Amino acid sequence: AGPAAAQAGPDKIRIGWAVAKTGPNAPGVATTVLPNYKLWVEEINAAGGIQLKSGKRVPVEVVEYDDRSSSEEAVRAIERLVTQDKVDFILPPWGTGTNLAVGPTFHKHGYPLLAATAVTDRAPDLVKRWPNAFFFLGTGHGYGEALVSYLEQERKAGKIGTKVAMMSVADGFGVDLGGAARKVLAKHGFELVYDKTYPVGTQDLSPMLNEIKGLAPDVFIAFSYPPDTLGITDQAKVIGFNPKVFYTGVGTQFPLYKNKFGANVDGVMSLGGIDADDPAVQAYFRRHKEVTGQEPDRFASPIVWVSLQMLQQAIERVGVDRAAVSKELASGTFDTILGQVKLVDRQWPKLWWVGQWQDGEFRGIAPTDRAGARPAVIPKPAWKP
Amino acid sequence: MNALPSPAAAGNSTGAGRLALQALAVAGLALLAALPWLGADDYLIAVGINILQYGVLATAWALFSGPTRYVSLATVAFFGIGAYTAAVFGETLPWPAVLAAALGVSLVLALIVGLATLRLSGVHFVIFTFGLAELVHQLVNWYEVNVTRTLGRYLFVDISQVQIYWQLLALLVAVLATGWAIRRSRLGLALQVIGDDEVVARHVGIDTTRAKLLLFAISAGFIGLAGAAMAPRWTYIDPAIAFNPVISFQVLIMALLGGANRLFGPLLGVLPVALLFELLSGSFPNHFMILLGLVFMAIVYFIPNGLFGLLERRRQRAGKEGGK
Amino acid sequence: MLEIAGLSVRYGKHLALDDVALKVGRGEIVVMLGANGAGKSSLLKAVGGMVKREPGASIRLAGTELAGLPAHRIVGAGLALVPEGRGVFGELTVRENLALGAFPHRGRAAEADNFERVQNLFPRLRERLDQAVRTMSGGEQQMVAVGRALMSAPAILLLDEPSLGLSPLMCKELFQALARIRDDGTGVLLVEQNARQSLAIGDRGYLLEGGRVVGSGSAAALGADPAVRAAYLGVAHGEAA
Amino acid sequence: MSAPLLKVTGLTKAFGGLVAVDKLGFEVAPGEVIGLVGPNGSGKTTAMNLISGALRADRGSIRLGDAELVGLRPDRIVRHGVARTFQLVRVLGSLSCADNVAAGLAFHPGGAFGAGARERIDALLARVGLGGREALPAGELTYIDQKRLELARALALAPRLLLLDEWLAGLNPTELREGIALIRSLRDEGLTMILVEHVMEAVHALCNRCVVMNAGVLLADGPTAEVLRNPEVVRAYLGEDVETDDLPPPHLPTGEAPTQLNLDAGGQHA
Amino acid sequence: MLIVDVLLAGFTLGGMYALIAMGLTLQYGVARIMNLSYGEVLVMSAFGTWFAVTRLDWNPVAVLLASLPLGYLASWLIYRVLMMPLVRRSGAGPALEVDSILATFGLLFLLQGVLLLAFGGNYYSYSYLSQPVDILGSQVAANRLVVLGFAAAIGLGLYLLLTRSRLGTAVRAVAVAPRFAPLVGIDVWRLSAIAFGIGGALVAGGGTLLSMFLPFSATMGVVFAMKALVVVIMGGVGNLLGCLVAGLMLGFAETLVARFVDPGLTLAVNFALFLLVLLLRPAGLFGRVAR
Ligand SMILES: Nc1ncnc2c1ncn2[C@@H]1O[C@H](COP(=O)(O)OP(=O)(O)OP(=O)(O)O)[C@@H](O)[C@H]1O
Ligand SMILES: Nc1ncnc2c1ncn2[C@@H]1O[C@H](COP(=O)(O)OP(=O)(O)OP(=O)(O)O)[C@@H](O)[C@H]1O
Ligand SMILES: [Mg+2]
Ligand SMILES: [Mg+2]
Repeated sequence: AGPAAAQAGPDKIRIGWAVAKTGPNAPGVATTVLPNYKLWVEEINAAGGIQLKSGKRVPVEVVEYDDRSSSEEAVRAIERLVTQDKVDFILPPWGTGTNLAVGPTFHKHGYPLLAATAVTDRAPDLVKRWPNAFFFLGTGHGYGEALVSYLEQERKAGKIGTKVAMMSVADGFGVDLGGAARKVLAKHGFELVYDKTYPVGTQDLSPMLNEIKGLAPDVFIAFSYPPDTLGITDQAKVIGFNPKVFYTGVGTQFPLYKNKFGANVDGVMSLGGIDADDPAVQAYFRRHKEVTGQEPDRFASPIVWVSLQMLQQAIERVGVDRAAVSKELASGTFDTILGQVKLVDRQWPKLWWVGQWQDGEFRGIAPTDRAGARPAVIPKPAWKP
Repeated sequence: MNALPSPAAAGNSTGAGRLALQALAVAGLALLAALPWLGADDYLIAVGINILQYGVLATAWALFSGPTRYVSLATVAFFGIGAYTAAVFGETLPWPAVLAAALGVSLVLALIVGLATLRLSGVHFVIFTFGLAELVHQLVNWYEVNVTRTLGRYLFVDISQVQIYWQLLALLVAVLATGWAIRRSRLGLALQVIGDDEVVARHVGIDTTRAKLLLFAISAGFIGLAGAAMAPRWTYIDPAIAFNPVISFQVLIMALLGGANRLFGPLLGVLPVALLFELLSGSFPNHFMILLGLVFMAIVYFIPNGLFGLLERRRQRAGKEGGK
Repeated sequence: MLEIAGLSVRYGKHLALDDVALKVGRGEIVVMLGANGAGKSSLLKAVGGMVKREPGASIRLAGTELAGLPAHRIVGAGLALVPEGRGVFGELTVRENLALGAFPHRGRAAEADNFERVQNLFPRLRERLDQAVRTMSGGEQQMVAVGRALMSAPAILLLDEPSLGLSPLMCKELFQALARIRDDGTGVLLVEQNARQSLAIGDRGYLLEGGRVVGSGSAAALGADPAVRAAYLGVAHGEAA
Repeated sequence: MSAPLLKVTGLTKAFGGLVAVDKLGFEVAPGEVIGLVGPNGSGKTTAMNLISGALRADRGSIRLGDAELVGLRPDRIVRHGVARTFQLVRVLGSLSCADNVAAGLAFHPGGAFGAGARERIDALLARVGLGGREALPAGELTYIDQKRLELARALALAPRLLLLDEWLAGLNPTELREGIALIRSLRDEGLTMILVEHVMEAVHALCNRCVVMNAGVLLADGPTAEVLRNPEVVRAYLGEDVETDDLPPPHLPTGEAPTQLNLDAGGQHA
Repeated sequence: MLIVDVLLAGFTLGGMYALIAMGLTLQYGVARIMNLSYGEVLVMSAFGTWFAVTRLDWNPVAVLLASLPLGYLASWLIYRVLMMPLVRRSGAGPALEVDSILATFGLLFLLQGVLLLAFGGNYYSYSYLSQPVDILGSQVAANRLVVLGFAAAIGLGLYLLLTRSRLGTAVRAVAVAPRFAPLVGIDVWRLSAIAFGIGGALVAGGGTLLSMFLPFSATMGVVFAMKALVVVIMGGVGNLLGCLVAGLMLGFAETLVARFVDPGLTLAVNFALFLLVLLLRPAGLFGRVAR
């Protein structure tokens, strides 16, 4: 193929992904990842394809695998996408562990890795090690610190006291976020009256909640996973545990959460958030619902979407040359539903660190200086029966 | 529960047939060894790694569970501990030392576990070993969270895929050689006797605890080594990844399918199951589970006694017809 | 009452029972003699439905054909089998084993009476009603097995070496009990190595050899036959009167 | 009498409230064959289990030569030279007959394994009448043959003391004669044995001395003929009317000719 | 009220564990099928309940009226159609264990695949009876009390039935010696199918009850199956009272440790307790069979 052919470009772009359709990671994929991938492909192909520099529109073609929630399967599936299917780009799997497991393989073959669902404190090191890797979901410390700084503000404003109870899931996520929060809480003079972890898969968290209620903290923080988040909220409601700040982990931002608890969600805080009044965001929500039949979550879903928008725009600008796309992703500025995005050290700088359910929507409240940030409702209204 | 059919029920292979099979196996191993030079790409190597990994695990599993009929679900405890040891020491110790450490840790764990478990039998042993693997998982988890305060370890070492492949291949050869040697030893007979009737075993002078413990440890050692060898493939290792119980089940299923009472039986199960998984998950990512389930059930209904049993019956029939 | 014809059993290639025909009448003890491996146990198991019969067999009990029935229905129809190796429920207690003996409907009506009868026959069982059978001595388990069979109020009792492991005293009592059972109208088909005692209480007998019936006659006649005496009674030719 | 090979004193074993063996004491001299008899459930098998280590005694002592056996595991006891068979046969059903015997040969000092064991295996199988069945899975043997195999396995242990638990039960007279001859030949070779038997014929034929148990306790101990005439033994164990040698035919219809008696014993199936 | 808190939490959690295990103990203990697809059936029932509750506006307790018989029917069919050929083939010998493990493993995949197709991998949940009930000053969710009540009623009821009635004795006879059961006129097939069916009804009922307060997803079956297995083995195979006691022990251990030691150790302590029980009583709390 000579330069002419290159000029004309390919007549299709092959996109691959290997995500957990089965196993313990499947709920995460089904909530946050796969609907976005489907929507993305759908929208591109509905428009006739990705418009390359030449003006030509090329449709995308998908090769997908199931990594069965296993790191080993994921690695092999990626190798298969690279060497057998020879796809042009690979969309990342779900979760920190899996993204890191496939990192070396992406790196070895020069594929950009847009890790939009990995939260790791090592992200700054990893981007150095893997020049094609991009991290969108921040570090555990980021969330922990932002939450505590926010609490510090509210305490200074006299809205809350110093007593904090914290529980976290005994897993990379819980440990990272809990560790960060612990440090910063101490620095700011908060009193940590309860600080314990629980194993993944614990089916009954009521003993912890009961104990915490007895300690009457001002602030309750749970760095929890979706099923636990639901259980914790349920139990808090049952025993009438009403701290001024009620913060739960992943799952709080899911539509499921609102469906289950209805009006009671108002005032519950968590990580992530969204500027729901932004028309671009609203349009995204609408399309997501139309195409996939489900609503996106209010934390990682929009970010996954942003990463996809960026990938698309990068391809539009530089074509299917993966090195060029990586370079463009690292240095370019992109127009997304969350506004103009430019990565810093190949990491996303402008996350919503803290969000809160308000008026039936999970809205970003910190960083407070970010456009669209809402003031938090504190204290959280008491649970209604 | 005597979950495994007796060796006699699995049929007796003729001397010539066995020789042919062994020759085939040796040829197969040689081919596998040459694979990286035959221009196999990363994916093929990855498939090879997968097959070898389960080959080592299933063969090592059957080393103990085949003759004694103690069906263990603790495979992943040793695999995980091996992987975890590699994750802990991988970046500080030279690789051979890492492997040695993994071996040592699995052996120690196997001895502790063995002493506690081996008086149980049947399904109680099965579930006990499952519980044990989970306990190890939970304890490692708790230790990491509360003592080291880092959950999830990063393992960046300079080991290529092909090197992993060769390590596993060497392990497989070692397991097979060990199994071969045990079969020909007093220990092998002792295990057969134990598998049949443990009371009798004691009454013919077999120190059953020692025999079982010894073999359990040998089996666990290989499994732990396999875990260590695999660890560099994942970069990030946390207890949930290392102690994924699916591995225990998969090993069990593969070995049972192939035939746990024969040295090459487990391998015979690994090959089709691994390839089947690969094929189905590649071609039908959304219907993988359904198809796999159907295929599995078909195997059970149409290929009783495992694949080895099938092969042997075929051969016996062919032998008879040829003789006429 | 029990009429068997054309009964064959095959284990793989080996024909263990070959076209056997025999009769057991009401209130009659029929003794089945045969060497080790002759097929006696196979015969009883085949009648009781515990092994597969070759097609063509007929097993009629009081005119009803049983050959097509599964084992559990055969018991219900009135044939109770005490198999070789006893077949007791080791994990259950003596009481439960006996209660299960009365599981078929025919056993229910007279359950209390039979329970009493069995305990009188084997007083040891009365002492041990709540012991798990697995933990009992060999002879005690044999008592449970026989007692359980009696609990179903069978029309025909099939006994495979019931005296095995019983003490001489118990053995005598068992045979006396069998005689009483016979006198109550039950038919008994008895396989016994203890030919002396069994022929002593038996009415008729058959000789089984290599899976075939090779002879039959009254108990007395069999007991008097020199060949039988030599082979099954341990009396050398010409030794006894 | 020379120093006893086996000396049991004060042996006691209870299951819950039931004392199955109660302060049992007896001795066995080298080369002696004793009968251990008693009613069902009198504790004979339990005593055997205690000697062979299958059960652990609550109290008492079992000395084999200079060694104390109480507290040892069965595999240790085997090495001291005690072998046994089981009341309910326990052959290794999935192994071949040869391997069953090989299992007996392989795990004790003075045993053999591999090619060196072949000859002894064949000899032992032949001795118990199972020559030619080396390759047959033991599970396919008849009950009687399984008993024979079990004896071969026990003999493979080259025991000083052999415990036989109702090994002769369930044999017909011919087989019984063979069995007795086999055990007699072992006795003649100087093997010490304890026979638990209900077959009095065998006890008479093989044992010069008998130990009688009843309800766990020792009832009598002495020369066989004497002991078996002991009124207490008769009442508890044998029943009043002792063996008559001939048939009392209660149902012999007088004068009736044997009906349809057509014996072709040893006929076409031989 | 610390004590009441702990008691309530222990009882309700233990009740849940017992509930999910009771079906399995019947299926494995009596019908001798080591049903690895057990958890999938449970989750299926949870999904069915979710559908009936959120789409058809049924009351979840009313769903029980449907899920119990449906569970029975489906399991009965599974036994007659899928398992019986295996049981026949093996003659209820050791090969049955292997075959049933392999076959139900296939069934596990099949059912989970169907669930994934129908519902995707998402979590599902709805709210029912999550009102607090005040007991001696402690609050507990009403749905958990319902579960506890059902577990206790079913466990005790079936236990009495099994130990006190002739039919129950027959069921246990099948459990301990299926080969000999026909000797006393027991139809092993029928009884096994019934036991498997009742087991299935219990799982289905358990799924319905569980869905009232636990979020679930199509891939979660294995978690429940494993928990159930642990409880079954710990209690003694085939023993319903054993399930109840073992479930409660685990529930209490978890609650006590979470409250007084470290919630991070709850699962570890659970497994440690399980292992300890087995070491002391190798056949489980109420088990008599050793091998
Ligand atoms: N399950 C089996 N598989 C194969 N062969 C068998 C089986 N059961 C019995 N046989 C064979 O069938 C024949 C008859 O056996 P059976 O047990 O009926 O004899 P028997 O007359 O009861 O002998 P015994 O006096 O030893 O009890 C024997 O040759 C035996 O080896
Ligand atoms: N594990 C046990 N638990 C409870 N009781 C037991 C146990 N083992 C044996 N027994 C009882 O101990 C007594 C002695 O049993 P043992 O087996 O020693 O008798 P035995 O003399 O061998 O009788 P047999 O002649 O019938 O074989 C019996 O009453 C039996 O029920
Ligand atoms: Mg017989
Ligand atoms: Mg005995």
